[in-house]
Amino acid sequence: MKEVSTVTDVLVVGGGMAGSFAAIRARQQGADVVVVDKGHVSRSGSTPYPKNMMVFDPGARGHDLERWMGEVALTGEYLNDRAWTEVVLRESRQVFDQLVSWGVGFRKDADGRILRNWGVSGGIESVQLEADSLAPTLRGQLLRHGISIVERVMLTELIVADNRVLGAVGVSTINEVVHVFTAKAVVLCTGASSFKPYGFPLGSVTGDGVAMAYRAGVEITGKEFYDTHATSARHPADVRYLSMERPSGQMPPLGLRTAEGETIELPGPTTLLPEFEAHAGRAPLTPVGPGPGAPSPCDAGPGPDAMVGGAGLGYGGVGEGIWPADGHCGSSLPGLFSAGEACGTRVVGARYPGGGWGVPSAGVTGDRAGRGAAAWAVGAETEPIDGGIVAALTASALAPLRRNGGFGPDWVTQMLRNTVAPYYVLGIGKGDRLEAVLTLVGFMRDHLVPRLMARDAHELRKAHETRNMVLNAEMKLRAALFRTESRGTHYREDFPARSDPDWLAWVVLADRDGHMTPARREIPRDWWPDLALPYGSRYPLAFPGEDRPDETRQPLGAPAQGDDDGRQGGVAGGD
Amino acid sequence: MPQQPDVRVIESDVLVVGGGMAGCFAAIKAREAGATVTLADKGTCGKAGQTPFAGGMLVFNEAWGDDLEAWLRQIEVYSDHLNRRDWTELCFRESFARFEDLCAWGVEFERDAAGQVVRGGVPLGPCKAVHMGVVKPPLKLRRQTERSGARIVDRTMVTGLLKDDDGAVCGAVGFPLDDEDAVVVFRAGAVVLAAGAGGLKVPGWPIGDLTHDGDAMAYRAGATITGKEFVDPHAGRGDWDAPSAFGRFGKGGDDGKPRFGPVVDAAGEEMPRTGTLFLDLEFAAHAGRAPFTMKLPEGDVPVVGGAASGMGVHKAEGVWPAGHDCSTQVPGLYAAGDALGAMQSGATYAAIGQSIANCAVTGARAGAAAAARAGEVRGGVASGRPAPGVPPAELDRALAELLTPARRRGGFGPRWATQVLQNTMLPYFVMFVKRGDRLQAALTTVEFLRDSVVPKLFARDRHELRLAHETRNMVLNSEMRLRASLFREESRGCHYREDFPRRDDDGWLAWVLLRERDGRMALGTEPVPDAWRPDPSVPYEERYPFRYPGE
Amino acid sequence: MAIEIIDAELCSGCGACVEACPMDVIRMGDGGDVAVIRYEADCMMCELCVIDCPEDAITVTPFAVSPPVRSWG
Amino acid sequence: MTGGREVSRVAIERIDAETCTGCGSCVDSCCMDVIRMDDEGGLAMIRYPEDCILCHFCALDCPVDAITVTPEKTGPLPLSWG
Repeated sequence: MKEVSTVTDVLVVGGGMAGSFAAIRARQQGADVVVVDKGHVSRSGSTPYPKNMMVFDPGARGHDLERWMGEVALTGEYLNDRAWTEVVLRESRQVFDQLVSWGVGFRKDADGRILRNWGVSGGIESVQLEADSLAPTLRGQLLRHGISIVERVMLTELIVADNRVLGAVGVSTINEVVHVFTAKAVVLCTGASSFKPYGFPLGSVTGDGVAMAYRAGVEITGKEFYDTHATSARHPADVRYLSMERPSGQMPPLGLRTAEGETIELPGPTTLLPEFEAHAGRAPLTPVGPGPGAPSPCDAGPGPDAMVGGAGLGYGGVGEGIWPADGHCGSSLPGLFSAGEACGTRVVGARYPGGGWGVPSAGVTGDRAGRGAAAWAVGAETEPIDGGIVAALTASALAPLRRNGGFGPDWVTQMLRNTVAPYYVLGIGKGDRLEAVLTLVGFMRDHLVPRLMARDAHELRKAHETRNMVLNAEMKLRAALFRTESRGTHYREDFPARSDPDWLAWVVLADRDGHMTPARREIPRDWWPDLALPYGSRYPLAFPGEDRPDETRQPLGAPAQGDDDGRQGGVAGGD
Repeated sequence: MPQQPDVRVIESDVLVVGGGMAGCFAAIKAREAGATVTLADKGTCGKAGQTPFAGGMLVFNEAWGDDLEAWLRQIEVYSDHLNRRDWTELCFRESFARFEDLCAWGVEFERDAAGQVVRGGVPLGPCKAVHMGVVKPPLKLRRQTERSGARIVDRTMVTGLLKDDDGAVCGAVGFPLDDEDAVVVFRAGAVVLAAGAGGLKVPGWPIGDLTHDGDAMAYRAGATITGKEFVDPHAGRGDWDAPSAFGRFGKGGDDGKPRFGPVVDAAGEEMPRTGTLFLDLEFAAHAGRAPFTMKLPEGDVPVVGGAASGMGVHKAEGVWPAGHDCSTQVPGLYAAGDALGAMQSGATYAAIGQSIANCAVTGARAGAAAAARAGEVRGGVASGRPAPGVPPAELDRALAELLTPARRRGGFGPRWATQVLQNTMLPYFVMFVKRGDRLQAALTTVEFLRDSVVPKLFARDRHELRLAHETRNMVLNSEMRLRASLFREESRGCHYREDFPRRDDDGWLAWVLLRERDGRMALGTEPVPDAWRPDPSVPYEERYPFRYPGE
Repeated sequence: MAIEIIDAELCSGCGACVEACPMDVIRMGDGGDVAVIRYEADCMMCELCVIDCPEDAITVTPFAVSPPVRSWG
Repeated sequence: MTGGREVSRVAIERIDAETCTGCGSCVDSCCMDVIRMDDEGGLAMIRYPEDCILCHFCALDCPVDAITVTPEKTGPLPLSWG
């Protein structure tokens, strides 16, 4: 077995938006930087897909910080970390300027003005990215900054000794080569997690960094919230019409028509309303809008396709991940940093507000993590790594390849997907069902994962991804069981309302003596909503059985302020 | 969908549900007893169910030198002593008469040059089967059924039984697939359920039309069900997308018969082939020895499991008989074939050809008994007197139940619900290598499907209405399987519990019985009579020749 | 996949396959003169239609696929 | 598991060998490692069709339009083990 050793100051894992920013900032601080990606930088992860970017611009656009902060707190149901929300808002303009200076394309109207959207929650404004401009531009910038890129290598484990990160071990996905990285600092920019949904282009996003960090003892947060992306019934695997502008420029639906003919407005891109309607027996649901008679690009015949759920299966969004220990996205493990969707900033809270928070969050956290990692690396020595540790990690990385029989990663992934995909598990949760699925996922963890086998390097990657997905499933189930209330996109049939102030708290998960153990992190009291306000005013989005939302709020998609130039109705897709 | 369907009434002494071997025998024998008979099949009688695929028939004949005690011993030993000796013997004794019936009706059996019937079997013991080939015999049966004067109603799914004010079965309701407006009310003095076994519609195994409809209807009418903890571990071909060991039709040997070869594990070690059906592959897969390969002359074929998932052991699951006339605990209701849980085989399938022979025997018995019963309630068979009245509230209930999915405007599609059910039940670690916590986990999901999905199933047309009812029946059957599996806290035959990995003769020489009590599924046991129990002084290894992991 | 083709050129419209199909996959077309694959998703690949077709008009392959797992549907 | 088929029927369906120039851009485009270069002919080939996630980048990046991706994707049949 060939082994390739690489020594660097800063190892950045993942070459998307966050990884690019982290790598370039660390390089600009004088550190040696290597970016490693299991795919091809500019084509892996979720960076190829965003079409909106929130930019807070009080100077040029007159944006009001308090109002924007209020909007996020309201849609995020007070579960956003206001400190991080404010950081991302304030620094989003710098990220935007950086992207403009690098030549990333933004859509403009005929007069050359940048097109802007409004998030559904009112005043939050975003600009529109040109299709497929961001990711290739970032790749070019990495190369221009002299950063080494190692591709088709999947990292499987962090190297940790004396409570410090010393590097990471990984395997090639195309031939049988082991890679050992020695680094003073590691920045995990590995994106979110999914269970490899068919077609939703997140199959490469399997929570690898979060899984490695968890196994290294680091705390993880935000796992109880559910991705609600839906797709077309005719071609369930092809969710371009919801997730990407290509090929037709289609905007996602604004509303749903139920089987009984009732039209329901969707108060945002990520609500559980479709799940609630399906659960009540009112599916098939048909998307409505944005304009009358708008065709679905998947739809060759008359009438739009029905909409079915679970497109972004297992996906976690902006703000879940590794609990940041400081303003530089460090962690409880010295030398380990995270950024982007692997970093648990909780920037948007319990529900995604729409309007492109992924890109600025990744830019801001990447920037901060890159600076933090470089500063750490400057003050640190390259520690020699115990050969025994590397040998053990290498052996476990290669174990699926060495096994003569067992379970194929595709099949285990299918079992996992089958078990967690139905809406009534993670979408509409209930204690008994969550426990039941946890039993099965526990079996997968204890019996199937240790017997995963791989016939070649391609399958070896998949075996490790499957292992990480099983871990992610356990995190999602345990966090959902622990939070005995409903909030945002976390819904429990057995605890169907928000519980203030008991659950004005975050859930963190950590390995304690080999067991995944959930704990609470209290939200600072001055971030709480005014508990004197009636429940319906605190929480305008009603769960089933609750009163209708406050009718005095802004209608869907309307801007709270600002001019109308280039206004696009509608809400962001998955970005 | 009009709110008031076009109600067609079909009246006869006996209604037979299902047109395979058991159903045709029931119809013909009921006609021979003088009853008027209607036979309903959701497909086409003679082409539906498992009968077209069953080629072997076990025939016992003392004149051929067969030794009853030796034959019985084979079944007992390889059933893990859980067969009902009375039924096993009865079916042996009557199998030759049924064989002669089939010969008389034109079914041809394989014969040697001298004209003698060829018999074969697996080398477990003396039991032997004759071969009638596949596909064509059921057509002969259909012809004989027509000739007998029974009325065949094809492409009509029966969804529920009707009971009179005394609690006796007095008919059933159903609907034709080809008429979007019609429903059928069958009025009868007795009903024979011959609707076969069932599976979970795993593509490639030709039992997709069998969904335990008979068991489900009987259970809902108050009958007792047994044998649900035993599973069918048929394996299939992994090089086709769909597993199918039924590669008989052009894809097997040139002679049309399936071919088998030795199966090896990932390390190349040859797998045992224990009995006719045992869980060897499942145990090895669980231990991390998959993938498996079958060595065939034309090359290696990957072997996968769970091909017939959802099915139980032939002649070891279904409606628990109240008597040897195939009656049930519900007056007027009879069951035959795979729908009858007479436990002629036990915890594994003990002899090739037992199934089809017993379909013939129990079908004939059920038909005759149903005719007699109909005669009693109608004052003589074919008396021309009207069948007992169906209480209007009962008819309304049954028709509402039938039409609910068609009347809904939305809800859950039956294919999705079936897929979710398959996902829940198919993994080997749920229904093949069982453990209490995993069974309980699957049961939680199945209960959710029962309570929240089944009531909201919707159907856009009569085809989907059939699917919706099939899904409902599969969900019920899955609940039965999981509860029975949880209940039997031992391992026996094709029921294996990791947490109870051995046979427990003191506790579990007993059949598990299920029935509905106050809206819930209640479980109990019926002990194996002392006279049939294995000699406890015989060592465990001799009592039970098949080994579980670790034994 | 599974039941793939009923060749309309060869089909004589006899209806044997409609009778043969235990799964109600095949129906007569609206014109009543040829059989059509109406409910492909329900084919279990038993091949009884192939056996019964007097014109050899039907192709069934031993391949089937399942729909992607959906959250509801 | 559906592996081992020469022609994929769904998702990434076909790379036209007549048109393909062997530039390798589709190999780079694919985050799922579905496409590899053919060792002998130096052309791109669909190696792991079951892993296609329909991102369409291979088709988008192909300079000669040699790649067909359909919007359909199906799952493997549920198996008891695998």
